[in-house]
Amino acid sequence: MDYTMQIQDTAARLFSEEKIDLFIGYRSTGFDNNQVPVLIHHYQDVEQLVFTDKSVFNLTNYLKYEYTRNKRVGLVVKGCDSRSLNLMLTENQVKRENLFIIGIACEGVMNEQGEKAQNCVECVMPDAVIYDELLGAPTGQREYQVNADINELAEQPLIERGTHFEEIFENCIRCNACRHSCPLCYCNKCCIDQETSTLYQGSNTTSGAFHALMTWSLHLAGRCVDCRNCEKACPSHLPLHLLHKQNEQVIYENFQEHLAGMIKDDRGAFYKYSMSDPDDFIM
Amino acid sequence: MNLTTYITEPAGLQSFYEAIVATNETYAPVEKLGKFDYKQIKTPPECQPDSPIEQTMSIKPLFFPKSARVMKYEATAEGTDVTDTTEDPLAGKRVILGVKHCDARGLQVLDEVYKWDYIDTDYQKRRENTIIISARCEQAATHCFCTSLDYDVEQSDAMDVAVINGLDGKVYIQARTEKGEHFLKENASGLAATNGSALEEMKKQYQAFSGSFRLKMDYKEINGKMQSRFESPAFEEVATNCVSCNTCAFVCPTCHCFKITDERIRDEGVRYKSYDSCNNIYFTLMAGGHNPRPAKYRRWRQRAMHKFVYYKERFGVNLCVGCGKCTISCPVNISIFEVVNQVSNV
Amino acid sequence: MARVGVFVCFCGANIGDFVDIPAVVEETKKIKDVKYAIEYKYVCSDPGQQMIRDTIVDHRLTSIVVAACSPRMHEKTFRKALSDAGMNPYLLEVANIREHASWVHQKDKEAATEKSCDLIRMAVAKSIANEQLHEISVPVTKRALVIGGGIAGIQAALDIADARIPVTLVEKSPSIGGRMAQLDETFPTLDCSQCILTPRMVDVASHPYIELLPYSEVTELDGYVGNYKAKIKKKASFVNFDTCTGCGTCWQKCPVKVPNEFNMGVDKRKAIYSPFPQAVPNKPVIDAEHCTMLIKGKCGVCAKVCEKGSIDYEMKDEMIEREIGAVVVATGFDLWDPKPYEEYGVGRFKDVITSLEFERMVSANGPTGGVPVRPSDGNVPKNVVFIKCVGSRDEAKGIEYCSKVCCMYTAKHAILLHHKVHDSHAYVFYMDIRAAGKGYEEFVKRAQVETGATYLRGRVSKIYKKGDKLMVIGEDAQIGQVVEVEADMVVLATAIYPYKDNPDLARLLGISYDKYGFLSEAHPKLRPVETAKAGIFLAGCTQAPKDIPDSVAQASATAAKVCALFSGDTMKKDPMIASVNPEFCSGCENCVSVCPYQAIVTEEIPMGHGSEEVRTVSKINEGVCQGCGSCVAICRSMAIDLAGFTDMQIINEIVAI
Amino acid sequence: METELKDKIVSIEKPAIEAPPEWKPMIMGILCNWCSYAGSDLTGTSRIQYPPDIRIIRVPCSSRVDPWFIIKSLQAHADGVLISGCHPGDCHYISGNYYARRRFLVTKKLLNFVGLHEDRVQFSWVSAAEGAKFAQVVAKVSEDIRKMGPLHLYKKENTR
Repeated sequence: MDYTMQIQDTAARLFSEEKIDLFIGYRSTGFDNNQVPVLIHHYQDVEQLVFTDKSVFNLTNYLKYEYTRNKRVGLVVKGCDSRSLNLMLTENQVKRENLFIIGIACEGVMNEQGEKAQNCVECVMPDAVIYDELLGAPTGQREYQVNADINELAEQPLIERGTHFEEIFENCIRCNACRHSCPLCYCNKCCIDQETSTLYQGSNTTSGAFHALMTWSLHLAGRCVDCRNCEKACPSHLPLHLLHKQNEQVIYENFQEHLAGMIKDDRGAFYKYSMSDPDDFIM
Repeated sequence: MNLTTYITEPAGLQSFYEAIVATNETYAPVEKLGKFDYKQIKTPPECQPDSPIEQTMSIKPLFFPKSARVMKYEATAEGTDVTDTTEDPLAGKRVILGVKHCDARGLQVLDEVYKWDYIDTDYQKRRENTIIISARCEQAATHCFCTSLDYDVEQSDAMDVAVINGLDGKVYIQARTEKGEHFLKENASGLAATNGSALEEMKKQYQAFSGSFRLKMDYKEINGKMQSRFESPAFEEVATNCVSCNTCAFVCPTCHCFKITDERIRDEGVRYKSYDSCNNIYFTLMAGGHNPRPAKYRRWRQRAMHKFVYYKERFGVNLCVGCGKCTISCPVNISIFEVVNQVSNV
Repeated sequence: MARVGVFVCFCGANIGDFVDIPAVVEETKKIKDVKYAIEYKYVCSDPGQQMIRDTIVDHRLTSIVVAACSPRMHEKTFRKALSDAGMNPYLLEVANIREHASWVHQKDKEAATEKSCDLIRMAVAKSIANEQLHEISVPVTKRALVIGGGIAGIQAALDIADARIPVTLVEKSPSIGGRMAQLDETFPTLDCSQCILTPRMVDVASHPYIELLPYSEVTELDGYVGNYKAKIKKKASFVNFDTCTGCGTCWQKCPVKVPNEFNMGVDKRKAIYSPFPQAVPNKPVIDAEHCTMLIKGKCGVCAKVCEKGSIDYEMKDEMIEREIGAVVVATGFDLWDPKPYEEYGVGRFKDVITSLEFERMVSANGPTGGVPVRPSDGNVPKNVVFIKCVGSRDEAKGIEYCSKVCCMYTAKHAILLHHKVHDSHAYVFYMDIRAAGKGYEEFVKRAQVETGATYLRGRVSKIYKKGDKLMVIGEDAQIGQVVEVEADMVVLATAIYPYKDNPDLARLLGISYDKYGFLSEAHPKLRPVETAKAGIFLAGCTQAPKDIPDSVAQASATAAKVCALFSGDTMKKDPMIASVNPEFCSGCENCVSVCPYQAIVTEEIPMGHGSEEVRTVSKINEGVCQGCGSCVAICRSMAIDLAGFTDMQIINEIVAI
Repeated sequence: METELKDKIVSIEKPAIEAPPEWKPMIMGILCNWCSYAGSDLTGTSRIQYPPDIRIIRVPCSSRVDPWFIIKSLQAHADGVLISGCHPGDCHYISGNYYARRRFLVTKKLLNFVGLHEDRVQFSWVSAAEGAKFAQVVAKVSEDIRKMGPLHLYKKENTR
């Protein structure tokens, strides 16, 4: 998967036709085969752009900043990224007319160990669902797979799961990198940053982290697109995807909803209902 | 002061460590969830002092915990009772093994701020009661640049005892402070003290180590130039990529900003002092609603200038120790090395 | 600093016997913010309330907690006491220690006492976060809009107008009257539909408080209860109603013939037409789809023959706006299309007709002059088979519900057939006879006995043609045999189906509708005429199948609702509603999608102080919000809060114990 | 037998500490104003007795219940949470309980996933006429929580 040339060409064309003010893509860091996001403002910089299976970061995260909000932006989106973009469009965070979207029919990206990332193995929609230009051959939607880690954990006795997660919450340092790198965490002020002593817990204790991460994952329930920006950003390497995938699975299995961001104007599962939702857990 | 250097074989080092673990509250880098963190260890095999530097969290939390109770309070009809939280789980005598040089230096840098103005007794107590045994790196990692800064990595006295794996296959254990000297007297009884030739070997090791750095800069020049680059447009450029995730500050061995939060149940509450970051938009938000650093580049400027200019001006040491942890942890790989270079070269 | 006063009620022995009240008061006094706590026999009594009033003043209290019975019982009483003492009534909290402690833990005084202490502690904690709230008053525009000019719409308009409230009545077709105007006689009294309806129609036209807008449609409705703004499209009639006398020369001379909708297509009307002789207003309109002058520019006969020069081919649709306070929707019904019943020969056999076609034939002003005739050859039928439940109660082919009126009108048709064709015979295939209503059962009996109609319980399985006769094969379940009836004509009692444009209209009005298209009432039992959207009411078959008396009754009910709504210059509302803090709102509009009342709108505010860039945030419409809190719980940025049940109040309660 | 044992092991929470003898469960009940709160009032007027472990909070509608009320309750003193609303279709605010139902299922499963027993958080539909049902529901929740013992996981450190 290497679309470097195509993306450079398109970006160059867009700049020369003055269709965009800004292009968001990836550039190589020059070592460890790593790539980082790059925001390009000028025609002459397009040569920096690359796109390979190391182009991991979900670039739609940059659309939430004030310096991109009212600009005409070109950007590259993979399948998962396009879904978060779709949700951002639905939730009025970006204007479609301001965007030129290069969609990728993604073949999966690599993790740090050089293997295909887990979310790519389990990816439901590798092709961009919204784009102005599509690169690669679309392979279509795939069947939903239950996350391997969730499967494993669900088998475990409650007490072990509790120990496991207690350790996870204990290791959280509450730097909030997860939420800052999430494209769907665009709130003006996160509820977790409330100052009032009774409302939210600001401490970096296990219970504080539990509180923050649970609230956060419930706010992303039915919206998370499994791009795993949060997990990659986490300096403590917490398996944050567990919380999101668990919610996603419950929602997918019980509510017959589309996965987050698959369809335009489709809001998260918590913002609609069906009369036939499961009722048997209620006395 | 006469500081001794001991020499031993790798096996001797292992038994040296074992002896320490057996008799002391010991901390060392332990792997957890794919990264290394300084945790308490009970048995020597757990000890991994040569953990890869890229994946090791800083030692800071052992002295400046991510969340510490400041006080407890209870409100009653008669008034509010405040109790100091005296019990501090980290205040006892302890030894930390396998400390990276940069981490140790970080503590030295932190000391400056903790002994200035307000004396943080908790921190002082933890510092006094801790013996730091370093393990000198054999090779620089991708983002390291400790040798390019304002301190002498080779002769650093930031640790009490330095452990150096010589290129000749021998292990050199060197006391760097008086505290370390005493500690070694008590704990390294089985090891042989060396003479001058050991210093040669250690120098060779250092030369090999310092030759392995990818990143190098002229600290004096950068520090000098940075002072006049407050208005540099480069800050704005580097800040566009930043996602304000605060990770850099939380993993940094020298960042020491914190916030105070109260948590209350019923009429009882606890006041916590927890990590915060200058990259956080709310960090400078004032009660009246004004925020002097609303834009990302202003916060980045504060961070870079504080690290390379302000702290140096005030305390005479550079706040960045060149460990590269922030760059490794950054989700978009912003390198403070590149930032300061970019800013001072514009 | 909060100064809370707590009043613990013995409620006679009701609480006093099962809860150690002095101990509760002692415990309560230990709470930080409680400045005053006292027990009293009956706090709700006059002296009890007087005590609250005095204490508020004497002890400069900032909020009050009454520990007594359920807040559903006496919250209003105590609020009144607060307000009499000059304190904001919403600074009250009630701790429910009777229903939730003393009465349910009668065998465990210790536990009930402990629980009471906790409940009081929670109420105290909540009351500290209570804010002063003020009743909301919303101005009201006193004009009602009635959509649909059938009997329901007419009745609603007349009742409202009689209360001297201006009404705008919008009717889509050229004349009001609706379905009832198409009927001949009405069950169970067999009085002539026209005779009882036309006076009402004339009343509408002449009523000083009714503005009649025929041949018009509502295209937009903005705003909220008391303050709607409706856009109404007056369709071009091409006839100047001010000068037209309704003489009828134009439609006599018009050469274009079009199937007549009013007569269910049994005969033809002209391109310029008035739907029926008693139409109100009795002015013709030109059907732009068929008029050759308007299509091809050829003809112009009507203009030539019109003495008043009222014809204006250049007329355009006109948009008018009305500010109104309430809407009554009475769009009526359509007949369900019986096409799926292929075995009945629908569409193949000309002599298989629908009930409304039959109704037009037997109507005195109908196309056949009041005599039923076979569409195939124009002969008068002798044997007529009526099939009930065509579409109704048929999950497989039709719809699940019962159309409610078919049993009755089929009985009526049997009687009318007998009246019009004395030697005829009616066969009625039925599933059940549902004749609940005053005089209804008697009426069905009359059809069976007086007119001798043969009632056969069973479904018709097939109709086939034999010569010029129709052979109807059905089952007579009572004798358990297949019967075959030779018929001249078959009349299908097709189901009542909602007016086809109902879903569009519902979307336009912002109200909900069911899977068929019937508009949904707010509550099936207790709020059957209201919709979920405040200020919009339903009358007649637009909500569910109904007969005329039910429709009229419901129409009058809507009028009562409208009159109550307009009884003051402003509406008073409970202040416990949601509000948005625009500073935190990120404009995702998820709240808009969950609000059941469409009470959330969006507005644009500057990005920052003096900034020219704008961002969109949500805003609660105070007039519409009912205070359910759905939006509050889904707002991720905590930008929305619900007065009276704020996050702070609830969390205070949670952490109080 | 084996499955029974497995179920038992699976359902033990961490840490399995013996409850002190004086321990009483604390259940936070959040009830909607129109159905369940009225139903609980009816329980009282009917003098139906139930265990005294529940503390009731009144909210306008079950849809007012943000999942973090549940989290907050469990982190404070509650050992369990009971949330009750109108039966489906009976919501005073038309659709509130449908939205709430979705959130509750996800919250319940998530809390279970991170190590809390699923019966710590329970839901019920209780109408204004179901005073007896309310008593049964409280009795059941109370019994469940008594069996499980006090909640220790993820608690705030300043406990009573």
